[in-house]
Amino acid sequence: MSQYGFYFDKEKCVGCRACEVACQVWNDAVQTVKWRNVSNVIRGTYPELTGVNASLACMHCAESPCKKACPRTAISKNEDTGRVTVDQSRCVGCMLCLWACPFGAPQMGVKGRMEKCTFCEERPDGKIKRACEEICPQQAIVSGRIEDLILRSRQVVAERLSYDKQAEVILGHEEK
Amino acid sequence: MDKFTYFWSLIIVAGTIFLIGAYKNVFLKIYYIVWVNRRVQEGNGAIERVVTMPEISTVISEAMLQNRIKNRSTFLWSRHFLIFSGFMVLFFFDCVYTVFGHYLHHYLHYEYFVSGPGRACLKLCMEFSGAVLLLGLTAGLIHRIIYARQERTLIDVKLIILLWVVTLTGFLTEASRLASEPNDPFIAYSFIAGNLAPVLQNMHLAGSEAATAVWIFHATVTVAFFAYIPFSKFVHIIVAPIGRSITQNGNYGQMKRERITEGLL
Amino acid sequence: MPITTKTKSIYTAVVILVQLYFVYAATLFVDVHTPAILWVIGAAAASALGAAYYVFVVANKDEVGGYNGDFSLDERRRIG
Amino acid sequence: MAEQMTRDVINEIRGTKTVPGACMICPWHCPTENFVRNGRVEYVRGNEYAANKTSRCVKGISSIHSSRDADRLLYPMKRNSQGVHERISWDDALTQIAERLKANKEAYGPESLVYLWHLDSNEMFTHQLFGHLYGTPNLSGHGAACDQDRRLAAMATFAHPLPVKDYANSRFVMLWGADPFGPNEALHENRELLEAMKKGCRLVVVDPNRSRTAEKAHLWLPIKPGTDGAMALAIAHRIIETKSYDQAFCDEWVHGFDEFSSHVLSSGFTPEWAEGITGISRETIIAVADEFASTKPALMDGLKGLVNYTTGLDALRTVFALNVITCNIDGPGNLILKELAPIDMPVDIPEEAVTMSEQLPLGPCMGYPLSQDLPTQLLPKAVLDGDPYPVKSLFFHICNPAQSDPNTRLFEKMMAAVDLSVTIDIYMSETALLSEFVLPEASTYERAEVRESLWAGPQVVFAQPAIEPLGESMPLYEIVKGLAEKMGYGEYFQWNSWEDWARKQAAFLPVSYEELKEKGVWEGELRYHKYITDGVPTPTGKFEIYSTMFEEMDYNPLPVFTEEHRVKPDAEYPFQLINCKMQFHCGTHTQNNPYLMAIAGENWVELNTRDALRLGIADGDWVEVTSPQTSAFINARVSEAVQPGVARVPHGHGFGRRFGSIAKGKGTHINPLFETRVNPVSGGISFNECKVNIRKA
Repeated sequence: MSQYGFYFDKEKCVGCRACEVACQVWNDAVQTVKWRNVSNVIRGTYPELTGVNASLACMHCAESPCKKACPRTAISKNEDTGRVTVDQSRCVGCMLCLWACPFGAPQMGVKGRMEKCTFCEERPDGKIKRACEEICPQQAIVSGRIEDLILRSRQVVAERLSYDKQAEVILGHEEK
Repeated sequence: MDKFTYFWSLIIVAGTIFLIGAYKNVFLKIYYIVWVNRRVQEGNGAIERVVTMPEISTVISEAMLQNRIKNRSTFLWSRHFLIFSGFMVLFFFDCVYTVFGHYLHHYLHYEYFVSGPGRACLKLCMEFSGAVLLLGLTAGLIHRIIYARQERTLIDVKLIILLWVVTLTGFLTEASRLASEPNDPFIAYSFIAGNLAPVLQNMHLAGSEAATAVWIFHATVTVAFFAYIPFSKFVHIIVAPIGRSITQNGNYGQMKRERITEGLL
Repeated sequence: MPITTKTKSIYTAVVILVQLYFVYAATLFVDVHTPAILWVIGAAAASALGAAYYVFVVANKDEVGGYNGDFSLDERRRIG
Repeated sequence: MAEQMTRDVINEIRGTKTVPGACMICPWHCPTENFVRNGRVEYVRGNEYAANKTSRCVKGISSIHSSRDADRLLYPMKRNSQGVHERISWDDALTQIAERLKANKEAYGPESLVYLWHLDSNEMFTHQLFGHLYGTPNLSGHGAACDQDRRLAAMATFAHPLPVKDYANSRFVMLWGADPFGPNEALHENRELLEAMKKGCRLVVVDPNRSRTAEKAHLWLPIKPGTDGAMALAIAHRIIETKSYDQAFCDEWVHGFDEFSSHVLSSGFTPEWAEGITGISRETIIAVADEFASTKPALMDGLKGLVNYTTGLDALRTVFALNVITCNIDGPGNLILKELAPIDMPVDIPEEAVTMSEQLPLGPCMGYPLSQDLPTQLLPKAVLDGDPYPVKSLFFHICNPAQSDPNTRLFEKMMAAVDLSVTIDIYMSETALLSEFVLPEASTYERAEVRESLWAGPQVVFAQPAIEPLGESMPLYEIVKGLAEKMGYGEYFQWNSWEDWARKQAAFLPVSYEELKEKGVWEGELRYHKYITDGVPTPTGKFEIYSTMFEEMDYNPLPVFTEEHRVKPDAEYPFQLINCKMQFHCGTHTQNNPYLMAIAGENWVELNTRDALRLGIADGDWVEVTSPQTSAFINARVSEAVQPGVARVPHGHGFGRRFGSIAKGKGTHINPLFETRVNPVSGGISFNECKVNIRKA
């Protein structure tokens, strides 16, 4: 029993949307339905602007709100990998999962049933990268076991401490 | 125990089962979702959305025409559309008939729906919509049995069978009633059951006992069907309009993602 | 425990009100002075008990029990 | 046992076979891997042996559609007398083209052929056929619309056409009008830059608008459009004034340092002077100059944002001079003078068969002796006037000047007038519609290629055909072979399969052919400070910040800042129209791609919120953009990322197309708005020298 997830580095993402298309190409999804979405936000007035990109897909939450919100129990969570998937033959397309999801991850497919990131079901976990992760030109997306990802983000912060004098720019996992 | 005692006892039990199912599969879910969204909001997550009415064009394309099912297959869409339109129209006229034909005349005095032209009109409409429903259901049932393996749709076949039996016994009930009451003034409007009645008479199945037996059977399966709705795929009748209106055909997800991105600023 | 006893009680009350209404409607068809009405009342009483039992006891397992209060923080951490 | 490569894992999952390839969406030509099953490309990604690893940009991954696109050109076509293109056989097409070419050569000389390309795949074959055998000097890429000024500035300073960047070891990076993150240029460079920034490298971006790169920068300098040259000179002034340049390096390796420094100091290029021109405060300029001079290794580079102005050439020369005087050249973390891999020509042409034209290329003849590529925007005039010499045959290989060059109308006139026009493309482009012959080329998934790629060290990409060509389309090398046979040069182009010439091309590489074929890429050693051992190939043998090349041609050998050729906004046309690249599209190839069109289906004009408010324009409004030339209708976007007074339009070319089931009728073709403004020295197109008026339609 382990939980896999995505690590996303907003400092590296340039919002090119290659992850979106890689996901569509690998999963043969329809060209308008995106399991992974990049959003770009710019705030402020010229020239004092701040902006950020975020590539968001299903987080395969430990306690999946979508799974609990589904009236048809069509959404299940794999015990071994923690991936959350939709059983297409049980789904009735009511979109309650989207209403519940804190990340807006489940997408209405063109066939009237919900689709979402399957964590690249066919790809063996830990052996190769997910499609979005593999394609990302900046390697802003990293997938792996949650414990490893937490370690990784700590390491990133630690590396940063070695040269950065401004403590407030340090982002990442804070201790609870 | 006469048939009405049985019927009302049954309705009370089935209604409760329906409400229990609605509690389990609708009320609890929505309560939970609202709660989760509020929690997320408190944790600086996505904002809770005020429920707004969906756009008319979306309602027409998604709810009325069900274009997404058309994308799957035209045959499936036509089946689903027959069932959808038949069921909704039949259900609507059934409600009208129950309220005006069976109920309100106990308090208000009118003949229009009890023995007047209103009754004839309702009968015609229900007969027609029932036929549409039966056609769609039969097509669906045959398709499911033939292509069960490819489409993995046997999962809801018992639901289809149940509704099919409900619709079929509906016609039988009316036919056996007409067979035992051949002087019904509106027999001409029952273009299916009216034609089925002589067949039953020829088969010596006419008579009030037979009619009562069929009536009771029809009542039982109908009530059972309604009790089964929240536990089955038919729950989408209740939740899909709610969920889809609130998520605005997916825009809600976009909003949440933008909100999260903003949080990363 | 997101769902409160008050909410459960309100839901159960609504269910019982619906049943009471059905009993009232049934009196149009079933003679109140015959023992047959007891069937109807019995069914209603049994259903009410059943509904209450379901809402207060059985459905507890369908409720969202151990929901993590720090949900959003935890989940948001994963995206950096 | 060697570790299992991830490509094998994917092959196991999908039952596919890996075929190495090269991406042809943009000129960076990243090495790729195509996963093929039953003649269908199932998945594509970057080559894991190469510097870009498995990554692709959004355009690259979407290009999988071009292997399946039903709108591709499938048959050779010829325009009939009614102007409609009709299918003809390959044999007929090649015979007719060859006959006309022969006749034109006899009547007007070999220089009457002009061959233009953009995505220079397999261009060696056409070089050998048209350049060496037929003898035309007019074989040219798309540089005039792209990096003409940068290439000339680099040639003048380093005698190297294309310096690349070694971000990985850099501590200070300053980019002038370059947006590597936006259109995703070299993927490995982008990744290295971001990783260097994680390790403390500083990024300074000079751009009037907040580009994707500016978004990531530590310091973004929102400069006034077209004034970069002034700021670069001011930085040079500060560095020379404070003597923070590298004296020892300048003495040994720099030609004309004294002239340069006295020129900069005496001409008054002070930060105060630049403040008034650029809108960047004096303190900021000084701070940047000091940081650049004191941080080593550092790197400065510029691209489209500079070359799109008539001031761009001198700005880039200053930028390169700054790299040179601070000793930031060809070392770790600097601009790298890329070494080329030893790739052989695909076929041997004996000395005696080579024909040389007596004429110079069109560029020098038209008064641009230093132009690196043909100034394509002047081609219509040259063809129509027959000046400097008659041009009778035009070839376009996967380039679309009808959409990409300014003054579209004149181009159309030229296409109607020219004797023979041939377009080789994978789509029925606008240029193809105007051409007499249209030859279908195989897409990158269907052809072989042995080519240099743009990693900092020597890098060879060996692409192999993954699937059969769609329809009757043929790879360029087969088209050249067929044409050569009809033209009577068939004896030189003899091969049975592409492997014959590929083997010859790869013969001098220090890697076996089999290994190269298996991996699809070879990367040599990245050597630094090559000038110490190999010397600098300039006339003086030093880095020239005082250009002898310019001096020889009577141009100013030192960079200056002059706005005499600028087009600036005025009362009637209050906006400067800036042409930017869209992140999700590249040129003409991606407009029929459903993945990309779902992301961005149309181009738009982007205005600052304050300007939009003043004009009463809301986000999504339909507006009319008028330049002194003509006007166009386009959707408006209101954004804070744009400088007030600037209207930014993503890359007109391609949008507003006429072909393709998906591309048709989408967006607005903005290029007719530009006048034919040319940099007076390099001949590059100055797209951004355009003033416009905007009103709500």
